Amino acid sequence: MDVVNTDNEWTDEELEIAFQNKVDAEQRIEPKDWMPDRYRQTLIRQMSQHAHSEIVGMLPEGNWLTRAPSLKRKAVLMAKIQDEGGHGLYLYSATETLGISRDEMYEQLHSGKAKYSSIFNYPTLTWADVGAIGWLVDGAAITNQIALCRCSYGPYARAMVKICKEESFHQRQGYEIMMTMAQGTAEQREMAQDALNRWWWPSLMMFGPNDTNSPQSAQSMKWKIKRQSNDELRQKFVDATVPQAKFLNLRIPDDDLVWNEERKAHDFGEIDWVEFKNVVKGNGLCNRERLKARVDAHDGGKWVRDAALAYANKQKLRAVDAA
Amino acid sequence: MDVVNTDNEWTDEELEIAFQNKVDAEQRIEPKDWMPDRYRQTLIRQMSQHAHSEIVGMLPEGNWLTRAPSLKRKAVLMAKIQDEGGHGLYLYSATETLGISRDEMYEQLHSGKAKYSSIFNYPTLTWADVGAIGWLVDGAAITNQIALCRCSYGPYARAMVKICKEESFHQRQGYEIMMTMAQGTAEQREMAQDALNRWWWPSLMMFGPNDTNSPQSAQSMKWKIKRQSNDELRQKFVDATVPQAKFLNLRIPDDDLVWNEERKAHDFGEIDWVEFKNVVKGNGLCNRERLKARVDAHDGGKWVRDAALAYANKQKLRAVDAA
Amino acid sequence: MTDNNALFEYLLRLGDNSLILGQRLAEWCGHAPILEEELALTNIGLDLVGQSRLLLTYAAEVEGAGRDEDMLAFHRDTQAWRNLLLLEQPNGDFAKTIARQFFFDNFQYLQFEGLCQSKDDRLAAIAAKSLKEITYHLRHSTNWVLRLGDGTTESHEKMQIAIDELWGFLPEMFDMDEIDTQLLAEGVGVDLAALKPRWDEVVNAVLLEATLERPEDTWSVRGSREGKHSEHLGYLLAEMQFLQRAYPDAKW
Amino acid sequence: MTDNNALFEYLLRLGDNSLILGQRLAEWCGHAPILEEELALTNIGLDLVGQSRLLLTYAAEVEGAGRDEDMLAFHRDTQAWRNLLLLEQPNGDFAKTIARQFFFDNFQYLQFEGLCQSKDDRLAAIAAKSLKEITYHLRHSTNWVLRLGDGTTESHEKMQIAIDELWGFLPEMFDMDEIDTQLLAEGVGVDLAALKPRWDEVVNAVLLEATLERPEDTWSVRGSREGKHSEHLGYLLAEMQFLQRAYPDAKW
Repeated sequence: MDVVNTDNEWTDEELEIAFQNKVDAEQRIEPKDWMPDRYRQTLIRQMSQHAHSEIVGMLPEGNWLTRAPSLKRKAVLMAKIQDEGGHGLYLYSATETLGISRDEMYEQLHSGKAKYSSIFNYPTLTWADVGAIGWLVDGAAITNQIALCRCSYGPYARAMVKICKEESFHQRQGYEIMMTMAQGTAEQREMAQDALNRWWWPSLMMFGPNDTNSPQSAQSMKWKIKRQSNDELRQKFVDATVPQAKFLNLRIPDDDLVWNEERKAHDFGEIDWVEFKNVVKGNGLCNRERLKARVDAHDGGKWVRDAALAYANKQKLRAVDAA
Repeated sequence: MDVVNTDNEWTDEELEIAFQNKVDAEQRIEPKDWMPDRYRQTLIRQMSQHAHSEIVGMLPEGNWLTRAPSLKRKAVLMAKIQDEGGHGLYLYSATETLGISRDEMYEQLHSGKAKYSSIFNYPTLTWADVGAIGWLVDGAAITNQIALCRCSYGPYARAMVKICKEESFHQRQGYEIMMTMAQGTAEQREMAQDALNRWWWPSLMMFGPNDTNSPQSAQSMKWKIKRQSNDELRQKFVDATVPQAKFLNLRIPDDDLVWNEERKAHDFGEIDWVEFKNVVKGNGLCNRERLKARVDAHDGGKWVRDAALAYANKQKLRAVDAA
Repeated sequence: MTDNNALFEYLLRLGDNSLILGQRLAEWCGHAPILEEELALTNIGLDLVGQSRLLLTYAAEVEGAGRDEDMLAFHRDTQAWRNLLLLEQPNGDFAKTIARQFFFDNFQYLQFEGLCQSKDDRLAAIAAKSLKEITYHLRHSTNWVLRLGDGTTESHEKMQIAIDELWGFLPEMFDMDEIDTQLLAEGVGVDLAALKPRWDEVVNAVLLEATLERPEDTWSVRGSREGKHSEHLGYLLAEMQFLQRAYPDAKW
Repeated sequence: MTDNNALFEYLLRLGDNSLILGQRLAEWCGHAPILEEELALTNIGLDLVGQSRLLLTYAAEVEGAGRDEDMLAFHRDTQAWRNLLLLEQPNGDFAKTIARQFFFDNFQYLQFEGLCQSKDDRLAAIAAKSLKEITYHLRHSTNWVLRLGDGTTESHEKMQIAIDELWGFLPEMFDMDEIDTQLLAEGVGVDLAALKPRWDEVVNAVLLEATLERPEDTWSVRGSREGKHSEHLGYLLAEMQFLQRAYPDAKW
């Protein structure tokens, strides 16, 4: 570099070049490192959305917790939902390293400024939906998250490693519910097929817009926040899931789905992005309910948090007095 | 009378004698007639308790309204509960003729000053309980109420005539539920017997203490508020109900129950008055819940009543303005 | 789809609407804000359950599969139900119950008025009988919208919130799918889309008089005719169907 | 009653306690006041469901009638349940949930501590495993009683109301009936009445530190061991058992 910085302070431009060099060298960015503001904001948006999705994602499954059809299933589902809460907690903490508080993130969620995965705006109508969520929704999430394990931001990457392990456990459990039902009574089989019908396309939508319509992706790829494109990940998910559906003897609701020997991959139909946008916009069956559940829990719990704080303060004073 | 009342005003003593003469002559006392204060207070207590019982009595049956086992049963039960509300309304109005407002009566109920029939402090645990309440509780109520049709206070007597007709309809419906269950599956039969076991003794308690322990009864009999003693009415109920139970092939839970050929009546066991008092005192499974349901409905509905009042006042003003 | 299938489906929609709303009203039992209102809500609920019995009995006969009103009411799981999403929404406070009722009463009145002219005599007779009841329901809910909307500040706010919360469930009422279109063509059914202007007129007038704001059309949800319901219906059914499900061999 | 019947009944009481409270805690899912508390309540609920599985499985084996944990959990109607009345009471607000938990944790701790010495090895092993969990539950609920009782004025009031509302459900915990007496004599069961002084001691100390008042013993209800429950249990079961009841032939 030919700019002599007499104060030994780097210009933003220099810092950004150094930052990108580090990223390119596959070195991790850590909280105390300098990072471009847009990198920070992109991560905050993505990570908090991820955290919110874990928390909101407890609701559709929680809808069946009190109605789980066996004690074992109830225990397993409870453990799974607890894991999701743990992931949320972990991701909120990771996001806090970027300089935003959990309260601020909640506020963004509750005001509608921050999003959560739109898939949770669909209702769970039968027990098979719990299986389908585990199998497909967690399956799609893992596909995304495996890529994120190599994300350039250290805390996020580490969170993903930890979370991926548990998620793949969840996915197997979900698949096992589907298998039990697919091999069960006619009614159960019908529920399983119906759940697949309803959750298949929303799962594909989880990977985001097609690459041609994803303007932000290039920058995220350059920063190595994203390591694979939306369409690449979606393809991966489809290729992994089709044989699983076949094994269950269930039909994926896509007439255009076919193995492409040349590409060594499945071709599949066009995603209905109008439907996707419609749900994101607020016209999913559960948009209002999911948000209301979160807001009610938070607002309704204020007196509890106030009490905990007041008690902690009293305890501190007592410790001081005693000293 | 040898007291000359120059102001043409009667003394209380004179009034009371005239009142008792009228009662003795089987003439009805009407709201505008003079009556002894204790007569008024006794009636207010008894009639408001009766009204409260109709309203609180909606709760144990209402507990099964959303779970009624057929659409027909649901409709019939709904109609019955509506009738009970109507009885309550009618009885509150009749009591208001004695110079107490419905709000005052509610306040007495909610503060615990006024009672309702203690039988409603027992829970309805199965659908058979709905049958048992119709058969036994309404049956006991009718036995009481038939006697009250000849009560000296006109508005109360007339209310009883009207109510008795509907109640006997309810009783037949309840009996019919019991019959269906007694002739049903083993589980239904068990539910029917169990309901009889639980409701039999509380129904007998509905007639109040034994005559030997009922000090207020004599005065009520003299005023012809009461026309038959507690024990007479109870005997009547037992004699009417025993053959009904036999017809259902159900066993009344009383080892001492036996036909007494001499008395041409059934002998039956001692009532457990300790249990009775225990429940009245507040140790029934549902005492707190019944009262809470009423208080919550009333307090929670204040804004609705306020709105109705405010709107009515606005409408009045508008009518004035328009004139 | 044969004519019988279409008619069965059509009757199911009508019957399910009445039953699910009747069930929701039954939940108010013992908890209404005024004794007079306790009687009114029960009365309306009773009418609705009565309607559902006529409609589901007819539906079962049309289906001809040996089911009856109770089989249809107590042995169908969530996705087989055809009631409007609006009607399965929880009671909420009294304002929400009234808002739901007001929106539906207005719709059902127009719908059943049309059905009185149905070429299906039995359906026309059921509609004519029900229309008298609905006329009363409509008067009742309209009066309460006025009282609450133009009552106190508190009641006005609650009523406005209730209306806003339910607004997006309403467009579904006027949807016409294949079955609606078919039965309309046959002179059996009603043109639901065509009811909208009249519905708007009455609702707008009442909201205006009640000093309430008609919400913007910012969101809408649909799906009940394909069995896509909100998560509330499952709980309602678990409760409503418990006895029949638990003791399938019993007669009650 | 043979020994097996008594032991079956005894295990049912223990298992039903854990299951019904676990089910109530499951209702909090997604609605807890703090995320950390969401995890804690789910964790405790999970422990309780786990306990119930061990106990009901054992109960079913002792009964020897071909039932299993799920038959016991999903195919018994209200009156066949043996859980304490306290545990089926609705969650109410967070204070009520904590109060219910605190009273029961203290009881269950002492009960299971005793059961660790049971002559029935399997029951003793289950108790020993569970006791570790209960130790955590107890610490958790005790901490919250302190925080809420000695927190803000609002939390103090809510906590006191919760305690008052539940107080009359507590005496039932320490009742000894024939089965309890028999199993105590056999060295299998625990003297529940004898736990009362220690329970009182701990509860009194915590209430005092939390600046809460111990209510007067003005009322008490009982009956769960004879299947006499409050009306809440029926609704809980209708929800919990729906799938098994609706599809009795299915495996899940």
